[in-house]
Amino acid sequence: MEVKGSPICLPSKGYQVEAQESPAVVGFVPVQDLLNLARVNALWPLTFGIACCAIEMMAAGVARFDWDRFGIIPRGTPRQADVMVVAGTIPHKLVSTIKTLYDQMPAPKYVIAMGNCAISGGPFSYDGQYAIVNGADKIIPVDVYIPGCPPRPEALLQGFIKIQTKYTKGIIDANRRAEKAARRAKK
Amino acid sequence: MLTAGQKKLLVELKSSLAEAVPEGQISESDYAKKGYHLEVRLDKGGLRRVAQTMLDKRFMLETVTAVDFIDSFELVYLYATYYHQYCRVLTRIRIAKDAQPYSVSAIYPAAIWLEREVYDFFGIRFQEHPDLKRIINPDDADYFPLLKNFGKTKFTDQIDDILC
Amino acid sequence: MVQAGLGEFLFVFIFFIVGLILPLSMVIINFVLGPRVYGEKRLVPYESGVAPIRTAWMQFGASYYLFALIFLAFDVDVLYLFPVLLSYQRGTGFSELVELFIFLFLLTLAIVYAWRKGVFKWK
Amino acid sequence: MLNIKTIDDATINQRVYQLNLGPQHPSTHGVMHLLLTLDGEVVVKIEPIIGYSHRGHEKMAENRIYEQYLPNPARMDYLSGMIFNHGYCMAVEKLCGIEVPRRAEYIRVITSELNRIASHFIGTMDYAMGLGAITPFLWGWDDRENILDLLEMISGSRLTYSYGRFGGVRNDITKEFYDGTRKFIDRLRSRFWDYENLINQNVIFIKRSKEVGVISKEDALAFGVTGPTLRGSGVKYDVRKNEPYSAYPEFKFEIPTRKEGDCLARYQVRMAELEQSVNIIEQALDHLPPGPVRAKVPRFVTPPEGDCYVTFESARGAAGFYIVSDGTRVPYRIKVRAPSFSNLFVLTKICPGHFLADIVAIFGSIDVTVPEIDR
Repeated sequence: MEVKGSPICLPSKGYQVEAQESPAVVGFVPVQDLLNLARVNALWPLTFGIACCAIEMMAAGVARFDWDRFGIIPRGTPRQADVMVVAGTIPHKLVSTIKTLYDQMPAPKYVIAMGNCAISGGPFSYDGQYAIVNGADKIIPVDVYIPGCPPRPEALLQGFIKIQTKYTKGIIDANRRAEKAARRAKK
Repeated sequence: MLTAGQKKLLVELKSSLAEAVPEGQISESDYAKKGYHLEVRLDKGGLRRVAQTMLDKRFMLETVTAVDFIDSFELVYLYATYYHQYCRVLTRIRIAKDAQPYSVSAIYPAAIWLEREVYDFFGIRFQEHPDLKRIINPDDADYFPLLKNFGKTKFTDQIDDILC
Repeated sequence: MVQAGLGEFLFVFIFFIVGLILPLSMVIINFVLGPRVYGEKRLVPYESGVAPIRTAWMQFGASYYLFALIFLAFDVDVLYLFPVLLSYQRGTGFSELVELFIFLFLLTLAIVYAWRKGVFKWK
Repeated sequence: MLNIKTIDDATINQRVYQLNLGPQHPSTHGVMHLLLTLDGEVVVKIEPIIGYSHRGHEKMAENRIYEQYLPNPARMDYLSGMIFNHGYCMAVEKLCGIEVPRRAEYIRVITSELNRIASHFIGTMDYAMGLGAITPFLWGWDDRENILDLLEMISGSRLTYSYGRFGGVRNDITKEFYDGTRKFIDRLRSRFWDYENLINQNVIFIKRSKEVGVISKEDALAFGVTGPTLRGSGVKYDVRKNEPYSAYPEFKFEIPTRKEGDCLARYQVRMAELEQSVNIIEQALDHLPPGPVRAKVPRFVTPPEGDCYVTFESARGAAGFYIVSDGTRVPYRIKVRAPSFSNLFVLTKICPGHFLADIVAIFGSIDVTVPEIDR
């Protein structure tokens, strides 16, 4: 009985999109920090729930966990969204849709890989799996990973907060570390 | 422990099925162990005749599925009813790997998509099917996933030692 | 003299200038400060994640046109309410309100006429 | 409603265009792709395209032993995860002939009915949100959170449960769960009056749901429609009553049905089913028998050769597991009968002739979960 090869999900090239800051802002760190501060306090996610994690995403938007407190308003079209929350498993049929939606989102845009399926294929990734892509970072660059199957709504909110700190305090800390390293190197 | 209504219905069913599919073996099976009351085993054909009698008796086509027994396929049609007592009939037919059975979509419209799924996962082509194409897997997929020689199953690898 | 004559229309001029500056400034600031991204499917029209099947430039039913006309009737309504706003300070206020409602009533008659003619029934 | 028959082919290919109500759309609950052929605002043809959430559940079943497949059923229909989980355990128990103690059956009924209430809240309130009513969505989810807390107390997860085991359930229910469910039932009974005023008499809601998407009995039979969608068309078929399983014969409850078969009827059936589920839970809590929670079962079950089909009533219809076993510890084939799959394709029969806005209402009223369709 000849064995047909099962297409193990070879990771397609990490999908790098060249997004640059506008030339007028590149040099001025304070302006960039101000812009980042403004951007991350109004993260509008794209309502793009694929599977079970979508229910927990909806639960995060409802009265009990209420992500409106962080200025998070779900938007239907990618044209008005800042964050793409990949909530669920990514089958091969959905890959082109995810790429199209990611491209149609205006910069600056962030991606949250919500749940084990979006991080690494989760409970459905095993040797011989023909249907899914093992993780969202094989398709689009991902900012924050939230483990869990499905992760609790609080974990999703912590993911949003992680994006906020990454692009504000995170950058400031990085700059401070870089200066300290430069000073130590000079000595 | 069949109710009186079920016994009457089963007798009626057996007679109309025997007349519709003389060459099929119709046997009653124990609902408590198997989950269906009547089992119709066909070997040459007669799917559409069974489907027609079932529709006349107001049964619904619950599901169509196939099982890959390495050298042949087994098509399983499940009919259930909710008008009389509850009764479920399972129709089994053994077909060769490259056989092309007739589609019952003319009788049950639900079969259009149920048979498309069987084609999508097993590659069994149904004759007289309105538009037989893939339904779940990507359209450009060239593999039929649920075949036993596809991917990793216990027929392609030593599955037992992997699991325990 | 000429300048005095223009006095009343100064606010219209300011209104026009502000109306021009605000949108333009938004566009320019956005262009200057906003980052740029170049995905390959960026300019594909959005149709819930898949490529649209045909271009949007095609024939469509005449009923859409009738709906547009109905909207026009209401829009003109609001347009005429602006001058009413100006003449509001002089009178005691009650008689103007009645005039306003008469004006509105007359215009809604146009809507009722269109409704009777069956514009809203999609044919 | 435009009569489709009058459009002849000449005008069709002139004015007709195709629109994707595609994978990413707020009204398609999940990644469902409806390819609509429209003439102006009226739908001429609708073709649901599925497969955007396919994970290969049935292929996974063929290289795992029965115990390792326990987490999968709850991830197929994650809104009635507990019901699917117990359904899979029932299928293997019937195959191996395992006897389940009565207390475990009662606990299974209680948790399944709680899960059914939570799923119906999503089904009805998402339908209402599809018609633009946001407040009931928030109210429904508020009640749902109480249920999730209760189920999390005993099973540990909120959505994808693995609480059932072959021969019973994993652990007994705690006193806290018992009192919590009692409190929840009283609170929910007082809330039905709120939903009645909030949306059931709302003129817009009724105007957009009445005579929209009527499913006749013959269509339902031909397409194999089951569950609340079928009961909205006047057929009294509920697997808990017609093919009693588990501990359901010991409870008294009715099957609410409506005759009209339109979107409003399906909504009312789901709302009426909430009350029936609450009655069942109350009766189950009153007569909860003592005793063990799990039968003595070998660590790895090895069912005899043969096949069996078990059906159970999920929140969307008559789901079922068809298991073929070849006597080893690994199932030979598991076929899942997804009620959403059959309920979905009745759209192709009833949608032509409606407006585009009604498609959202009809699709919401049929209440499908996409991973259950794609498996």
